[in-house]
Amino acid sequence: MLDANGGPSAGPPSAAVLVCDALDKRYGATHAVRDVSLTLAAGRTLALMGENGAGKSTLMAMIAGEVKPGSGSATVDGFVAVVHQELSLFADLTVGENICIGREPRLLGRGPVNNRALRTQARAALDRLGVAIDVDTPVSKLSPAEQQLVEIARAVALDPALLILDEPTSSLEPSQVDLLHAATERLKAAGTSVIFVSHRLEEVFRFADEIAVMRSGALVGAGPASDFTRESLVASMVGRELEQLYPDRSAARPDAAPILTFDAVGGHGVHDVSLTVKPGQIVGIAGLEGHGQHVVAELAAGVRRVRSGSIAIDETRAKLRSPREAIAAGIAFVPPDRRSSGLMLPLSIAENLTVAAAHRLHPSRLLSRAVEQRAIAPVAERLRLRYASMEQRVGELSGGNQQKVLFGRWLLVPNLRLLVLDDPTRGVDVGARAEIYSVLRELADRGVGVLLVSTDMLELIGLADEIHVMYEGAVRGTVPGHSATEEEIMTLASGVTA
Amino acid sequence: ALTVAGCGSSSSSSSGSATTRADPGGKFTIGYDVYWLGNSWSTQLAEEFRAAAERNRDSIEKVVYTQSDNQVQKQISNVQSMISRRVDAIIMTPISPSASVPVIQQANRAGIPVILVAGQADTRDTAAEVRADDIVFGRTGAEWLVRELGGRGKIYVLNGLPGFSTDTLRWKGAKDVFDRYPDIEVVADAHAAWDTARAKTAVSNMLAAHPEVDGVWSQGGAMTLGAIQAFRAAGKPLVPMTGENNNGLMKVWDSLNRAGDRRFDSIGVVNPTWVGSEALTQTLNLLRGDEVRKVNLVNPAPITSDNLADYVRTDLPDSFWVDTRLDDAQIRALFDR
Amino acid sequence: MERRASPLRARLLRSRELLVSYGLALALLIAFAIATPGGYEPDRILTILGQNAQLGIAAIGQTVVLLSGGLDLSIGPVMNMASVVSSAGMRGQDGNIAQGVALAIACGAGVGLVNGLLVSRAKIPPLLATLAVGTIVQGGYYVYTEGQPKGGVAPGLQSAADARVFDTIVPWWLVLWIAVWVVVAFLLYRTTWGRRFYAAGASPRAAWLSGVAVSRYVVGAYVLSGICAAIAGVALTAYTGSPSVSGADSYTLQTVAAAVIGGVAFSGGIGRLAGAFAGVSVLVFLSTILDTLNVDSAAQYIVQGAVLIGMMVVNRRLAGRGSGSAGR
Amino acid sequence: MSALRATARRSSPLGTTTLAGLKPAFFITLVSIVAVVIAAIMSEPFRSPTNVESLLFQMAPLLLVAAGQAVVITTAGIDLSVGSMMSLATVLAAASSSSAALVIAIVLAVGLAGGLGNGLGVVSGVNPLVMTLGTMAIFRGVALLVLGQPGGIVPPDLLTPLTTVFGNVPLTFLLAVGAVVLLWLATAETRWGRALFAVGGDEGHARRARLPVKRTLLIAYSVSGMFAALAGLALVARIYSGDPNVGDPFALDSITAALIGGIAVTGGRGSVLAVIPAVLLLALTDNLLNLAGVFSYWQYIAKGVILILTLWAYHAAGRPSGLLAMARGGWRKPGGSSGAAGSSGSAAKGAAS
Ligand SMILES: Nc1ncnc2c1ncn2[C@@H]1O[C@H](COP(=O)(O)OP(=O)(O)OP(=O)(O)O)[C@@H](O)[C@H]1O
Ligand SMILES: Nc1ncnc2c1ncn2[C@@H]1O[C@H](COP(=O)(O)OP(=O)(O)OP(=O)(O)O)[C@@H](O)[C@H]1O
Ligand SMILES: [Mg+2]
Ligand SMILES: [Mg+2]
Repeated sequence: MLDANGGPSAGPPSAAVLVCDALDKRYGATHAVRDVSLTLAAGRTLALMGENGAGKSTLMAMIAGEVKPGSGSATVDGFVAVVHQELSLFADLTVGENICIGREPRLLGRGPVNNRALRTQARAALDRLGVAIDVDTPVSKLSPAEQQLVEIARAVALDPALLILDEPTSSLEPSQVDLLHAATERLKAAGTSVIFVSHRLEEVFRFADEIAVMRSGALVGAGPASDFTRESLVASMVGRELEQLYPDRSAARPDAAPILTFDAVGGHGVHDVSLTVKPGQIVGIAGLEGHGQHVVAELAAGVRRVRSGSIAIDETRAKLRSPREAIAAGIAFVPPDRRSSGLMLPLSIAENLTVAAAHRLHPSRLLSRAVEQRAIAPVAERLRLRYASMEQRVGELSGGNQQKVLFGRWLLVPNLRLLVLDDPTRGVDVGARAEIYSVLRELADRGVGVLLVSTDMLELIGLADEIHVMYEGAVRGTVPGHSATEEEIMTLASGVTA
Repeated sequence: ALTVAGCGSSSSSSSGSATTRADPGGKFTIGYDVYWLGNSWSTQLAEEFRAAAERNRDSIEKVVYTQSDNQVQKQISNVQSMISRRVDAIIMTPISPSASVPVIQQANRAGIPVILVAGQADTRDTAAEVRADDIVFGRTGAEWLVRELGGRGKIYVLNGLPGFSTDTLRWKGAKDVFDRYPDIEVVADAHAAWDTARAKTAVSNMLAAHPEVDGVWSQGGAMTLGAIQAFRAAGKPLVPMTGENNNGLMKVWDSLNRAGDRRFDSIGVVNPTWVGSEALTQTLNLLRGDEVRKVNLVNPAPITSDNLADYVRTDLPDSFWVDTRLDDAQIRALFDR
Repeated sequence: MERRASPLRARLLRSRELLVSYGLALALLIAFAIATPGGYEPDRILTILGQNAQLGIAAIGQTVVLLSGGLDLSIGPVMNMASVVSSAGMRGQDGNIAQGVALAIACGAGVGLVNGLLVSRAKIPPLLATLAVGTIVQGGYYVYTEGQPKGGVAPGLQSAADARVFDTIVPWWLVLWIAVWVVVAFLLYRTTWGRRFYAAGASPRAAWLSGVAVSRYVVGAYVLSGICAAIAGVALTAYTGSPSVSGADSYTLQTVAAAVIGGVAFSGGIGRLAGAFAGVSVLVFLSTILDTLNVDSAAQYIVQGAVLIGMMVVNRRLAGRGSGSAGR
Repeated sequence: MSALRATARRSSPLGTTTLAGLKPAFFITLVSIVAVVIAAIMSEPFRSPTNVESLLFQMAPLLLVAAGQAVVITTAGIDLSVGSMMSLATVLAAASSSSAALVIAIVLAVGLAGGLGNGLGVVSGVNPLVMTLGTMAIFRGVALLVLGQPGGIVPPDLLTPLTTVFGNVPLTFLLAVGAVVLLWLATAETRWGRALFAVGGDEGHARRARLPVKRTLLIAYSVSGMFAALAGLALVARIYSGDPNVGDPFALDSITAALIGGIAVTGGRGSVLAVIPAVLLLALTDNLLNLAGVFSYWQYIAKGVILILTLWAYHAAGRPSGLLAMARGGWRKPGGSSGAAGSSGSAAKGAAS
């Protein structure tokens, strides 16, 4: 087992902001963090890498003092601020109130809140990050990216000695990632240390001075960022060579009749969206946050109702009034926010996997555990799900494994014809992503159509046969997947007229 | 005590609004607060009043009814709303003897006499009161039970709800008697909320804990019924139990008598529902300027095995209260509406 | 792949609250056996359980509603309504029992339907919807009876309330309770509907997106609760032998207490039906112990409250956090 | 960035959320004012001094207890013990024949202690409904031990101020309104108040933001206990005595009032100030039905219907999420008008669970 002690941080021990000494944590049968020792010097950025469930968030929580270590200790010289993987803002309070929560400026010493000063302080915090968001807006009205930025602003405003960013970029656009990068550079210059958790390799090399890699709870590699290459990093995370992230494309079937047809569809902020998805085809929808791509997914899945234009299934006009009707027609939906709309967190993995297919698995309506086991075992295997037991609460799984369960739900449905995916790999590690992608490809090869909405352009380019790029609620342009470039998509998505 | 006639007339002369009151042959507006309709006794009390109002149609312009659902707050508001409506007299059953005092005084200040029915208040400012004496109620049953047991034996006690004056007074009446007989031993007691189910459960538990028992003193007929059922369910022979004038008990008692059960006997201590009718009579007398006794305690002779046959109504439901002034048509109406 | 915990162990771990609540029930049972004369006799224990079947049955309905993420505060009024309606239907005749009971159950189901629709369609918070409906129901049977319930309980039904199964010591009413429990438990744990029901309770949005007709299940939960309350109301009326418009008032909160002691959380989807059985046992044996020890009423209130709280604290300690507390 | 809003809002000394919280109460305020005006024109008994005074006296205890309840509900909790705390306060006031100041001190101390007890239970993880169900029984028991039956003597120097009336306006009413306004300011414009809304909105998030979650909850329940005790004193002004059962109906009435005032049962939303129109509406309903001579069983029905209609109106007025107790996790029936921003909002809220 590798030990990061003394390795990466070159400075004298007295400059260490963080010292972790043999941190260890078990959750029942899960050994989440195993004997991790780590030091981090002031003004340095450490990227913490690892597959889903490797123990990154748990380690961070112990460092931040939110979770009591099973054994070992973490010592921080100064204040720790955390931007959590899952947003933790208060939806009903305003941006300003959120940023200053618990530290509101007060009148008359310990008197009432000074709201004017509060607004000023909050504005200053946002300015430091370089974002312009009205401090009086309730957080519930913000887009996920804006919420993420507010959360970061709140942490930065605390002037911490150590700033922990647990997957802060998963919902950010490139330009916003730039803002974050600039902010962390400023903090570093001021002596703040940063721990940065991300599954996006490009960002890791951009942000980090040092890299530490976790696998199955243990620290398996640590060193200056320059010691790693993309390939070596992936290999040490996954514990094997990952030949290829995106599976090969298969031959298109241009002659097949489309499963799904959008004809000038409009409503809920989108208009005149026309597209088709054919069997075996992966159709991508790209766009910057808030330009209507989620609405397209929801219209296709029956989550929202079409206001104008029409949707056809198998070339016959169809009215999808609910997900239930869509499912009956063989259309499945993977929503983007797995914790609130995807999973039933208090229920078991098995219950989560079988909810949609329950009636099909048990036509008599009587549950049979044997039938269920036979059906779900191969799915779990196929997705390389990491779990302690099928009866485990799904809420206890790591984020990436939760995503796999969500995805696996639809692999149990026999009449699946069209899979609508909205940001299906947000926060999913490379290894798991490769697995999900290959399953997607496999489904497509079986003739299932896929409508893939994603903020990750590389993902779209790597998977989709064609990519519709959205801007302000309409399709701005369509590019073939195999030859598309990031620049091309970005240009369309920013509304720049060619 | 002061007779209220003078008080009523003096106030009517001083208050310009009470125009009808001075006229002895005129018609009156009367406020009646129905304190509760949650059990059959309270329902029949209101019905007796209604029937009496019907009988006295000629003297009554209108009855303003309000309903308090056994809530002190509500009763205060209700009576105050009657004051706002300037009724000529208010008839009420105080839910709390102390809490009703201010509102009674408020009515008096507005020149409206207050007549209490089936309850009392901690004040002398009422114009008249018509009720059974709860202490006498408790005592009558206790004395009978002591006699029945020959002054010695183990007994169960079933009380109502703690914190209610009826409960306290009835038990006080009974306890005074039991205290005089050292050989009477209360082996178990419970508050069963005047409820059959609660009494049945309580007595079942008592039977398990104290299987030797010679008698039951109960605060109310519904609880006595529960006690009888508990004895039967446990397969125990019945013992003497005090009761009330509810038809359910009368019927069981009667059938036991017929079956020749010698061990069981009871006493129907009467808490008459017709105080509702009596209260109206007193009120009208008062308003007409007649002399009225301030405190009218009505404790009719209890029902015993000897006169049981005169009271029991096998044709009517258990929830009927015998010893009534309702006529047969009105009784039918009460149960068949 | 990693080593797997056995499914049984995992399932037990997920139901720690359940284990704890049964532990508490057992502890009280032992206290009962020690502290009260004859408390160790099976006959006595079964009798007590049989006498509280109405609470047990009503608590089953409450549990189902809590699992759906709701709350039913109309249970007491529905029980009273069932009491009034069934005796009006029976009119004291054995021949009319079926008719009276069916009428009560139909009314209970109807009230449940209204509750369910208000909650799932009109989006009124369950606490208020059921409170309001309960109030309306109460008004309804007062209007109907004017405080004086009609008809009467059939003697056959009345004697059944105290009768034992053939020559055993098992009360019929306990059998009735267990029968209702078995039916509901079968639906919840042995059918696909139960699966989908739990999903709808745990996360309505996620379930809806998975094709579950959430509002149907929510309505179903309230209807079931209405039916349970109606059966409980009839059982209570049979036990008392006479209808009452207020006899069941205390049951609403007792069912909530029973379900929660049994480990059911307010946030939906967390807890097991079996917990309600433990919860009812805890409440019942506690009050029986206090009654038997002849504890003064005022002191009884204090002891009951303290024990309820103490047990919940112990439950928290032993079962750990994660469900049922103020935050989710 | 299309979603950027750089609108400069005028800088109010009150918080934005504080002001926004008052909006939903506008509707019931309007309804209750209109009802008062119409009733005053139509009904002679209604505008009679006795009735006005009675109405205001009746409102005082409910105002106080509902305000405390509103604070607890804002934390996503509930306090069923307020009714018996009120009873306890009345018997303490009537059983201890000491000076007014001492009685008030005792009553407030007991209210504080009882509320703190509730808070300690809730903080240690006991479900609020069960915790306060337990203390409800305990307070009732204690009240019965203090005074076995209604009665007792309230010290005259306490009773005099309690029953003082200016014109037709009782002092207790004025004090109650004052206390509610103060409590509103405390919840809306102090650090504790902000933490209160945060904890109610999402306890887990609040813990992560290192807010003093426990202290916030303890204060919230203590406030509720104290306000219930004060409500008990306001009740003494009506019953001039102690009564160990008199507070019982207030447990549910206070919850009803708070929710009609727009406090979300899911916590984190609402305004304590809104209990004033809510209590007025409830008191008016009772009063008018009463004056109209509607018998109380119809009053039950009317009340239930009004309750449902009010909440329906909230729903229709476009603040559905505040009232969706059922739909935790931000479940909103899709197809609504809010568009993409709405769904992301619910996502933010739901990400918590
Ligand atoms: N509260 C908990 N109870 C039980 N198990 C838990 C809990 N929290 C985390 N785990 C388990 O601990 C392991 C590490 O989880 P953690 O969230 O730290 O992973 P991660 O590296 O952050 O993954 P991801 O990249 O998916 O966020 C996982 O197997 C997870 O299932
Ligand atoms: N055994 C089956 N084989 C194929 N399709 C099925 C089967 N059972 C159900 N379906 C389809 O799935 C959809 C939902 O099924 P169904 O209406 O039976 O479920 P339900 O019981 O009403 O759902 P819920 O339990 O959510 O109310 C229907 O469109 C139906 O055609
Ligand atoms: Mg993580
Ligand atoms: Mg169905």
